[in-house]
Amino acid sequence: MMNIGSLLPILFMLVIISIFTAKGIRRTVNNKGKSVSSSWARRIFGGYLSLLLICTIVVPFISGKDMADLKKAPIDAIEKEGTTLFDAAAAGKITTIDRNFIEKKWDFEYREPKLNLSVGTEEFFATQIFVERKKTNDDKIEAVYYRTRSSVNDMDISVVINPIRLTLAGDLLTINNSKKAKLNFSIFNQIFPVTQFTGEPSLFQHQSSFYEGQSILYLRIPKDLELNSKSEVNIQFVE
Amino acid sequence: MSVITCNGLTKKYGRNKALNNLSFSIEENKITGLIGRNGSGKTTLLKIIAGHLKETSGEIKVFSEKPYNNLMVSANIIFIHDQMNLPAALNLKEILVVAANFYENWNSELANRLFDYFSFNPSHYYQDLSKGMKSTFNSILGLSARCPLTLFDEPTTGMDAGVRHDFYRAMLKDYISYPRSIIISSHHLNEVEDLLEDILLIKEGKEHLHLPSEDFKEWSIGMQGKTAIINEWTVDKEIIHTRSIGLDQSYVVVRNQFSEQEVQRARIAGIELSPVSASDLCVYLTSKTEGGIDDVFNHG
Amino acid sequence: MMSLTTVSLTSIVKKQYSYKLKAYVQVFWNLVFLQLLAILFSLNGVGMSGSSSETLEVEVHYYSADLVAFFTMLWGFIIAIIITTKAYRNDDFTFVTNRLSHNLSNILFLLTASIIGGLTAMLSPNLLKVIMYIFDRQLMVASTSAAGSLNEFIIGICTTSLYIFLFCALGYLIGTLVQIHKVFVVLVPALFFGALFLGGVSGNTRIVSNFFGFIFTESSILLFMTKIIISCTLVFASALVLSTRLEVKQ
Amino acid sequence: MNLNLDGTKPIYLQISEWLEREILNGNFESDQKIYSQYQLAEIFNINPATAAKGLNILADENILYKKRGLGMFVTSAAKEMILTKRKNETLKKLVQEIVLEAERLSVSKGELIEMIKAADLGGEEK
Repeated sequence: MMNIGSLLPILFMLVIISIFTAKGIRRTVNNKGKSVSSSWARRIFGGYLSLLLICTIVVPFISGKDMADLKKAPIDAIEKEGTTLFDAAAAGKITTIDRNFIEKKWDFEYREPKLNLSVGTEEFFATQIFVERKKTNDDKIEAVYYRTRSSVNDMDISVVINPIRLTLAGDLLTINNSKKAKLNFSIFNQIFPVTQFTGEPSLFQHQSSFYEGQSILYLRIPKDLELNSKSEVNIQFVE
Repeated sequence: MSVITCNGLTKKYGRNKALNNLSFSIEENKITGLIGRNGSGKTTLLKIIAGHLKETSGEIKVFSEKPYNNLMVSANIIFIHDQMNLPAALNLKEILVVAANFYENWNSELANRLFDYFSFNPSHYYQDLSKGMKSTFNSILGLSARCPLTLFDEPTTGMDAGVRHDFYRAMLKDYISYPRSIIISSHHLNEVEDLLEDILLIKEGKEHLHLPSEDFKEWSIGMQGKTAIINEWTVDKEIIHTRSIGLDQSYVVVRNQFSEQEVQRARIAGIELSPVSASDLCVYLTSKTEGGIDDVFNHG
Repeated sequence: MMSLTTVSLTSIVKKQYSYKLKAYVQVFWNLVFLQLLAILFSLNGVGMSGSSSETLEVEVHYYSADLVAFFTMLWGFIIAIIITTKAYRNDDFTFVTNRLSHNLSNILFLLTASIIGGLTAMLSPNLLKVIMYIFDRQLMVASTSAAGSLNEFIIGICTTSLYIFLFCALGYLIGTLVQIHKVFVVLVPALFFGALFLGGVSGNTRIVSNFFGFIFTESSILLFMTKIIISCTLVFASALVLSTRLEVKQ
Repeated sequence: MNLNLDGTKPIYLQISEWLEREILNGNFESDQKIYSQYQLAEIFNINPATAAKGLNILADENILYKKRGLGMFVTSAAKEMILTKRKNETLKKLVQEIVLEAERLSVSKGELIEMIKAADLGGEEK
């Protein structure tokens, strides 16, 4: 039930405004002095109405193109994707994951016996690392970065998010979080006489639902490569 | 067939009785003058006839129906008065168009010709007009509507003499070409006297005299002469008005019940007999005291 | 007897109605004034929610034309009061009318005004979007549901117009009460705010919230429509009954 | 001729006298239609009923006669009737006025008669 308390201040403000506008209206309309002439009033209203109609026609074009690429991404769908990705990686069946979840792939030539691993910002490192030891020592390290969709208010915004950054220098492989992407946009809610019936967030409720996709780094390293991690991060080995 | 009949009509505002048991009936297609002092109830009566006010008691029938809140009566009456409310947002031309839409017998050709004759500017607004121009515009509405019952309450306030004359002339000519019942309430009885067929005189909310205007002229007679002789002649007569003139002369107005011979004898006796105009008679009849304002001064 | 013009109620109501559409058109000028004012107020949005993580910082600004809807209802309330004032009422009685046709044509006029108000209120978000787009080219997203779908638009016009019509009814009743006796000018606001604050103080805003809750939180359209239509007819009917005794005073 | 409207003589009498004068100076032949009440009202700017009253007086003295729906017509003997009426009514009243005035100015009857003759001579000399 909408909390009436929050309605009080609004109502009070409206009353103040109504007194002000009532005076304004009464003065222009009701004083027997020179009031707005009907032909002038008709012109103004006509202009306003045509302005509204023009905007109604224009709006689909201006908001249309940004709108188009924000396809629907319901939270339960992308949640399921995240868990299937995680489980597949954990069970070593990464290949079963749909290829377009692959954000980025790296291939490094690495002949040294030991590899150090470090992570840029330990606490906030959001990507889960999986390591798979290859059957042979082919001196090659393959790194594949998978990520499932993210959404804001059920709209797919994955295209905005940047991939993580991998750099190999000497015997140190550093993994940095992706560059923080900034996204701000505006949402237009329908006016409350409509939202009251369509069940959307109506009057005064403006929480937005934000869901970040699951991101995984899948390393495939040569059989005998010794891996030690310089920073506190959870690495999961795959059998 | 009478267009208005009313008997025992009373209207109270709080304790004061605007109309006090008023009874009269007006035939259709006549021009009647409604004459009375300020506050004698003229406007109240007209508002009740037009259905704007409800009578406190008594009975009134307009087109043989109760006028209050009656659509048919409203459709056949136009009530012209000086505080007329006309829409503020419409210019004069638009008001004529709106009025034409409301009144069945509206004669737009007459309206337009009057409109041009009195040189109104169609795009002006009603409140911007002067008092006289407003009255003139109201009268155009009143005449062009050609309602079976047209009520004019002080139609000529603010009009200059020329316009007043034109208005009366226009009213007469339109009345001749399109007969209807017209009631004019006015203070300038002398101007409108000749146009009236009947005169209804109202005093303190009650009808005082209701006669054809010609009879009004012969209803009383003025006698001027030596006070002694005058008193002698008017000993048993009802004196309507007396005024002393000079040292020993006085002017008296009494009911005109003299026969031809009596008039001759009075003349010989040195009394000057003169007719009393309707407007003077009305003033005398409705004044508080016989002497009128003079009594205020010579009370000593 | 002179040929008297016999008139039917409907013809007079029609004539009064078309007269009012012409004479009261300034009312629509005020609608424009109020709605633009409301759009101005809702330019800075009705809400903002943001969240950020390592990879993404999201800032969502919420815009809605609710304020326009509110102001239009207010407008309906005010014009309903204004047309009951003496200046307007006597304009009617200058021409041909009686109390019934006077009130019916007023109600018809208020209905038209409400529909026009509803239409413009439903269109106003687009003006808001265009203004937003012109000022800062943020990524613009319509409301979560596919905005501008036709039936939502139609529903919107109906419900908004009905809302406005309800406020017109309330304004009309109050206006008529004020015409009957000047004391209501003080009495009605006192009653309304008394109930509001009394309720506010004692915590059980039963009276006011019930009434508004009864309408504002109703989620089924059919129930909503029946509720509004019934309350409008009741309020207008009482105004009509009250005004039959009302004389035409200068 | 415009009516003297200051109320000394009722308008309808003035109207009927005016009509009589019109008939006398031959503007209306016998059996010719005379002004209607509305025409008179328009000419003299008075109420048609008053004009009608003037017409009816002449009808009562059957100087005029009414044809249903057509209006008032001059009777054949209209002219003579007006003359006789004028002679013994209006002239007699004028004479009385003169006698009264003479008495008031204490002029003897003989002197009065002389004056009348002189007036008459004056008329002829020119």
